[in-house]
Amino acid sequence: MISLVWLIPALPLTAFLVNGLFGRRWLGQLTGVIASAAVGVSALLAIGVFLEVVGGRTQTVVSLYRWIAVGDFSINVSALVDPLSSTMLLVVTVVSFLIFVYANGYMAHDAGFYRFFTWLSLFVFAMLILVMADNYLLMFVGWEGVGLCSYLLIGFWFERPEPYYAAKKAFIMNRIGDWGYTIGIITIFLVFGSMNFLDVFTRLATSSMAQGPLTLICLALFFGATGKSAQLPLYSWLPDAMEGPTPVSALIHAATMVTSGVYLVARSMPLFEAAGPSLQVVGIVGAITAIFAATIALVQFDIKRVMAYSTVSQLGYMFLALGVGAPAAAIFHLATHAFFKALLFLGSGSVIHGLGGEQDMRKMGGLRRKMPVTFWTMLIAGGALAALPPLAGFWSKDEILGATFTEGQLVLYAIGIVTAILTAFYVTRALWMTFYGEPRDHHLYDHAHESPRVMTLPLVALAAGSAVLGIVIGFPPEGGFIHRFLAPVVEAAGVADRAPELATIVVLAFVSVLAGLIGIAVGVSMYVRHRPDPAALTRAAGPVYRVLVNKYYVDELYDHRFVEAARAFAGAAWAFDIHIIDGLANRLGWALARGGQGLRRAQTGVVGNYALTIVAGLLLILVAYGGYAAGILGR
Amino acid sequence: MTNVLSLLVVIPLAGLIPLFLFRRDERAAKQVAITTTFVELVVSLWMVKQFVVGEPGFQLVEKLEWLPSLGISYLVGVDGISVLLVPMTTLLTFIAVLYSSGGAIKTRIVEYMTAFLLLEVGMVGVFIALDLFLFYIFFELMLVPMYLIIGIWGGPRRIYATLKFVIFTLAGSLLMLVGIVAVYLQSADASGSRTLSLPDLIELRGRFPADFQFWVFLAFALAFAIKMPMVPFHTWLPDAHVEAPTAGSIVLAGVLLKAGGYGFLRFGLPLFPIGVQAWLPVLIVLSVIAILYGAIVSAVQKDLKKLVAYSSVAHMGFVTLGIFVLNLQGGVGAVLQMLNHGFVTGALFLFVGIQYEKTHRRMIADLGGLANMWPLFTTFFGVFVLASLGLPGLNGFIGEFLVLLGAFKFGGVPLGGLFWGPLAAIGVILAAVYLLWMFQRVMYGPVREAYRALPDLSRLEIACALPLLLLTVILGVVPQPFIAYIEPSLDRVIRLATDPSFVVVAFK
Amino acid sequence: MTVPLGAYVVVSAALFFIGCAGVLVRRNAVVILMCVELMLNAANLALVAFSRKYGSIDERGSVFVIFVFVVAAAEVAVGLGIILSAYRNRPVVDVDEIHQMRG
Amino acid sequence: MTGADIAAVSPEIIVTAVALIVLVADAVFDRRRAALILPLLTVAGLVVALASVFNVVPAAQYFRGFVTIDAFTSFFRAVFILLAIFAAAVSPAYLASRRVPAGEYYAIICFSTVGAMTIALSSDLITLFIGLETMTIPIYVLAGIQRTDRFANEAAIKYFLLGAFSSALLLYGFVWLYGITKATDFVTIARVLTAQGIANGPTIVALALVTVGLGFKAAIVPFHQWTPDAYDGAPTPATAFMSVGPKAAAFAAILRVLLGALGPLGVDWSAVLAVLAALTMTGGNIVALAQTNTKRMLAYSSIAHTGYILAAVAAAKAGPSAGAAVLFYVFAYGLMNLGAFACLLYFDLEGTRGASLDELNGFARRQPLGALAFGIFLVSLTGIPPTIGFVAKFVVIQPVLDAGLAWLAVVIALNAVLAAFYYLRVVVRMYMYDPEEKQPRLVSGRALSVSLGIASFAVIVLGILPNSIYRWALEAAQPLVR
Repeated sequence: MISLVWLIPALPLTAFLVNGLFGRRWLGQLTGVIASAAVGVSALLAIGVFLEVVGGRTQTVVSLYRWIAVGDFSINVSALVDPLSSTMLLVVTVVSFLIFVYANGYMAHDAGFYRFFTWLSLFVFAMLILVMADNYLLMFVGWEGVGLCSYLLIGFWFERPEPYYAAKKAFIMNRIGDWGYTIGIITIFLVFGSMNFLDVFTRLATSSMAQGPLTLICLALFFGATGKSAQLPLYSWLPDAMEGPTPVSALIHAATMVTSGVYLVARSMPLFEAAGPSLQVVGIVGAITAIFAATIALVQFDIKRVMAYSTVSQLGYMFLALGVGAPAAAIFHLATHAFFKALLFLGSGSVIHGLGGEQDMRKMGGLRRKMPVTFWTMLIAGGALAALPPLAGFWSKDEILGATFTEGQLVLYAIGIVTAILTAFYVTRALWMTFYGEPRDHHLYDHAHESPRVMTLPLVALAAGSAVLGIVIGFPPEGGFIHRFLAPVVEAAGVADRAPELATIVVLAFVSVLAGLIGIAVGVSMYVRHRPDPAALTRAAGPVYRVLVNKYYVDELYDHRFVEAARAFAGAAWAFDIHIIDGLANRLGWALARGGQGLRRAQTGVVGNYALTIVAGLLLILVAYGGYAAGILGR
Repeated sequence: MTNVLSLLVVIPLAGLIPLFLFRRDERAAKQVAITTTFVELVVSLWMVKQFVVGEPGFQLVEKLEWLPSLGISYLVGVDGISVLLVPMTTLLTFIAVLYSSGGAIKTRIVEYMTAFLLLEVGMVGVFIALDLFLFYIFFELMLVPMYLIIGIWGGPRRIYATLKFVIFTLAGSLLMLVGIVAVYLQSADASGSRTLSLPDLIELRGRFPADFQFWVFLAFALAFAIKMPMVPFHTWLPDAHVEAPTAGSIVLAGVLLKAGGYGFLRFGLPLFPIGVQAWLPVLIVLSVIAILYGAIVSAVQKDLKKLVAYSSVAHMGFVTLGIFVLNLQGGVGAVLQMLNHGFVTGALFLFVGIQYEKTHRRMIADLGGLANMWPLFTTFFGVFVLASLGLPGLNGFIGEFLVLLGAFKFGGVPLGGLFWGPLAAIGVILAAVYLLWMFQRVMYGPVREAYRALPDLSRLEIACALPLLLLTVILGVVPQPFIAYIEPSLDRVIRLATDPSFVVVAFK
Repeated sequence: MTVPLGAYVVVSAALFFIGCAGVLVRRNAVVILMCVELMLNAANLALVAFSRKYGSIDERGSVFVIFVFVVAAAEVAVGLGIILSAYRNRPVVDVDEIHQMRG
Repeated sequence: MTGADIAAVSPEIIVTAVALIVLVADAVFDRRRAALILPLLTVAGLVVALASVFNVVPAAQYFRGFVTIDAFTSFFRAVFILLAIFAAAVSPAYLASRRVPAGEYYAIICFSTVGAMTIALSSDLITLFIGLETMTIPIYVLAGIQRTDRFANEAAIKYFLLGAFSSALLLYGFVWLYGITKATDFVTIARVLTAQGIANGPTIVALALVTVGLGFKAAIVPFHQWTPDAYDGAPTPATAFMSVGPKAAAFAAILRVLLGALGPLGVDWSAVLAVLAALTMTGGNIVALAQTNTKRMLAYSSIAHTGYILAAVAAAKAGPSAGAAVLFYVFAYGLMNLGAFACLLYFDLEGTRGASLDELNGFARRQPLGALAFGIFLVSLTGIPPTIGFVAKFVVIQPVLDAGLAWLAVVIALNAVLAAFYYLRVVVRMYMYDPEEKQPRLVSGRALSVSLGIASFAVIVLGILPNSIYRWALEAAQPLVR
């Protein structure tokens, strides 16, 4: 089965080619079926691979061909199948499949139906390359590929300006991150003489490395990760990315692509472990991002933006986990998050679909009666996000906080807890404003309807995942299946498997549950009992509220200050090009022409003057010859 | 058959005869030109087939006594560096001619095709000449036809542009001529017999003292730097491109610029190792400046063609950077970058031209919403744009990445590779900025009423673009076969450049 | 008594300079032509003097003189012809007036 | 005077005979027939003369040392005759339309050619002086041959007065040389000067006078000022001839006298000549930039080319390659410059001088092959391969560098760029502009077109295969090196 691992990306690729070449003319709605089927089969294969890895083949390299080889630099196109990558394969393919199915319904009436599935298939292909690659350069191919697809899909409705501006923003911010990635991997090659994961890690283990280069490598790689995974300072593209169709938001900007940064760092764990301080940086950035995004999520009214900021915040958790040296926990949370956040997006999508495209929660309310399935599934997902036991989110988030605590990072732990409270609050708020209370916009409400089966079924499936996944692979805490399974990664990371005694675990778990409950309680009291009344509160916290609503004015800073400055600079450069560089050339020509005009005057046309010139010349030559003869001018 | 290279020179010339005979009949002229260039293309591929991969030395060499009284001979041959550039040239010329036959050129077809055939002789010759005198002749032979192509069939400011193009190029090449003569004199041995044949000169280069190399390399470098063009000699390029007819731009960007980089690799590095060392820092800094500067200036261009032209400046910066870091990765990257730039930028100019033929607008501000009407056009154009901004999986990435790798490795410049490498890498980001910005302003947004009726790509246009598209993908996914051609010869060049005492007797 | 060579040379030089100065200062085409003749004759004088000095070994000087006469004659003939035909078209002898072509 | 002597100068005799025959024929036939027959006679006769150049008499001195026959001589003889043929071939249409007395015209060309040939074979100051005058005096007449044309008159007067003046200077220089060395034949002069070693006052005066005299004939800055006016005013075919024949002859003289006779003083004059060369080419080009009349522009460009040739002379210490460069360049220059001037004949109607740049607009549409030829000549003058002009530049730069005058080589290169600007501007007018509304009709003559075709073809072919010419030039330069 592992030998067939290349089939997994091959199928979406085929779907991409088929749909791309024949979709517009001939296939029509069939494109969706083709794409979904392809991904479905890949999912089955992935399961097979996964089971085989579980069965004990913990490290296999499947090579296709030699890609680039120049001198001492050589890169193959080959896959590394180990617990980490097989887990990712599984998550990516399964979630993708469900979302593909969902999209068949969601996009049914869109003119660009074939285009959507073409690009979505391409995305899955790229994402799979990213997680399968056995070296940093091939991974970079997937890395950029997913970036491209996200660009294309965010800008899917390119007649309107917002989508394609968001798309460009996303791609360029990713590119800025990729600058770090490039520097990182090239430095890796300079230090280790290879870009292959296994080679690098073995050399790292066998020989002692200087701290400087390693730190540079790790920070550069992490910079790349912040771009892809929307961490500070490169997060601001993700909320705007919500301009894309909702399935895209669910798949790319919640479940898969945005987690690739986490995957990168987890993959490079040995390096980070060896490079000391850089890991600390990862943890701090993660924690700060988590709380930063959560605070913004508190006050958003666009349901998708709430989810977007929540995603940024949850990704922060994952990096926090990595930062405290618990990659297993990070991947665990990655998996669970993939399910429940995808579900939240799809649910909101279903709501939006039901309301004919309305995204503003202030216009919703009381929808639970109109769309029960959506409501119940989203409720489960919300619970998981708020980390209520026994839902999936609880187990994974609890592990992260636990690891943070046992690592002795008390500050980060505190941040984590606060974030947990905020999270619980904004999810409660969102769900309440959407499904409870009185309908605020009756016209919308009357036309609201539950989504078709093809959309609700995936919701149910995901809901099941969100509900049980945690306990299945995460129990007992700190010792669940996921731990034992990811052990190779963790060990490679050289982190001793520290199993704290039961008491601590229980206490920590209790604390995080409490945090969740507090958040929910506050939310309920505010939005059900109006005690304190949200409106009053916003008035009370005037400036703070404004800062939050305006997302700390970061977009203003980036999109205006930076961009304006850059544009001005470029304009100046061009002026320099025209007036100085080119100007000099033209002026030289002009000067010569003028010189010619000047010399023309010497040509007076009068014989006498000509004769005079001749005699003058004669005298000069006499002097010159004399000078040479006398040796004055040298000979 | 060993004189396939001469065949490559002769075919276009032979094509001139029927062209002259049918000078009254334009359709016939078009067919003649297309056939000739196609035959040339096939023969060039056949030449590649005869080439033995892995042999670093020159192959398919032909030598004829030419000017015995001057000790100059007709000496042609190809090695791994040139063997790929020749088919690139023939392909782009074929595409250019094919596209021009589609109605892009309205007047004086016969003269036009004549110019293109002559141009092809020059371009192919430059890549196969192994005697400096011969090389110079071909180098200049490219000049006059392009001068006419821009000047006769160009845009409104064509006269200014074409004169600027010629004057700039001549300024460089005539100084190179002085350099060539200097080499010629320096090559004299005890018996006073002199030569300009590259293989011999490489054996004799021990006779070139340091200061000699310093100045003569400068003379060569100026010529090539203007041709590339490197900042600050680049200002002829935007004007030339903006005014040139589409096919002219394709060939100008695709092939003529390569003559500069190729000249550095073929003559500059092997002949003047000491001179190279002396000028290295300057050239590397200029290359990095070109990468960033070209990108920055592209970002604010209002004219589509100017934007692509300035982007060429940036891309050529990668080429020179790769050449002068003097290591294998950089060099191979540079050669690949030349190929890629040939295909991709050639294609970009092709599509700008197609677009212009349809809308008669080239100002980015006047365009927009084209994607809705032209799905095919959008796809093709999009792929080339992505290749141009170095998306992994497409060809642009391979070259640029290898160049960056080489740059990081290279220590022989102030501040070291770990300073200049990352700096150059910023150029990749900037490329994304200006290209995507251009792409979305041109293709996206609401459909303009004025353009609603315009048709998508025609069969001819697809036929022109498809080979380039395929090459763009193939070179990105399986570059290794191409690298296999380049690497051995390049390795030798690098060793010649880095070790002045290194002499290849088996170079013939 | 014999005049020393130096004297001849000085005289010839004087003649030459007078002629030269004349060419420079005079405006009348015919006069300029005469001044040129003066210079030629200065040369002749010098030639004769030299050849008389070297006479015993070399007679070429005097041969040269003859040829110079011929040449001078030819020049005068042609020159006057040219000046005359010009005068027919446009009756000026002052050469400074003749500058339609300049620059 | 023996039979051998006569045989030695047979080409000169033949050319003289041609001239006389033409004059007689002119008197015999009526105007219409003459217009057809005279050019044929001239060309045929000159071809015979050309053939006679190659029946070699042993290289030696004749006429008691007044005459030398060697490779140098025959090279220049051939060049002069070729140029005369070319000049004669392109003229008929023009002569007819301008009612120029054809007989005199052809005769003058032949006489002047005889003079030039005499310079080539001179081995004595006397022969050289006679040759110079025999060449120049007919040209004075040629310049003014259109007696009714004011410009022609002016050209003739200026050329004549200044020419006579410079001849006087030259002659005086010769006299001094004679006075110093007791001899007039180059060999002896050289021997004496070598013995004398470093130059003293009189030598310097003589040297300076000779330089100026010859420099005038070759139109070296600052002795060039007669050139534009004379070339401009003279009837165009005359201009075409006098821009190449006399210049070539002047350089023959310069080589004979400066290299042959004054060679021993090499150090002294070569440095000065180098400077003069730089001045000449730069001055010529820069002023040419500012010209709007093509004829006058070409006049200045011919000054610039004088500079290139002079550079090779200044590089004499580089050995035979220098002499060879001069000879080769003179040949190439003659071909392309005469051709370029001849192309102006298409435009040369009554009352016009040459052609303004505007008149050239769209020439390529009206006269494709004529424009092509003109284009080729201009490209060659610029020095772009594959033309003989490029090879000429190559062979000139070579000795210049060899003589250690790197700066001069660079100046040459930069000047070529400068020149490209105004040469190509003409091409721009011909190919890239549309014809003016009211274009004067073009003069067209079959003889003109054919000879231009041949010449331009030669420019290309000899540009690709210059070997034979260069080897010949190399042999011809051998006698100069001692």
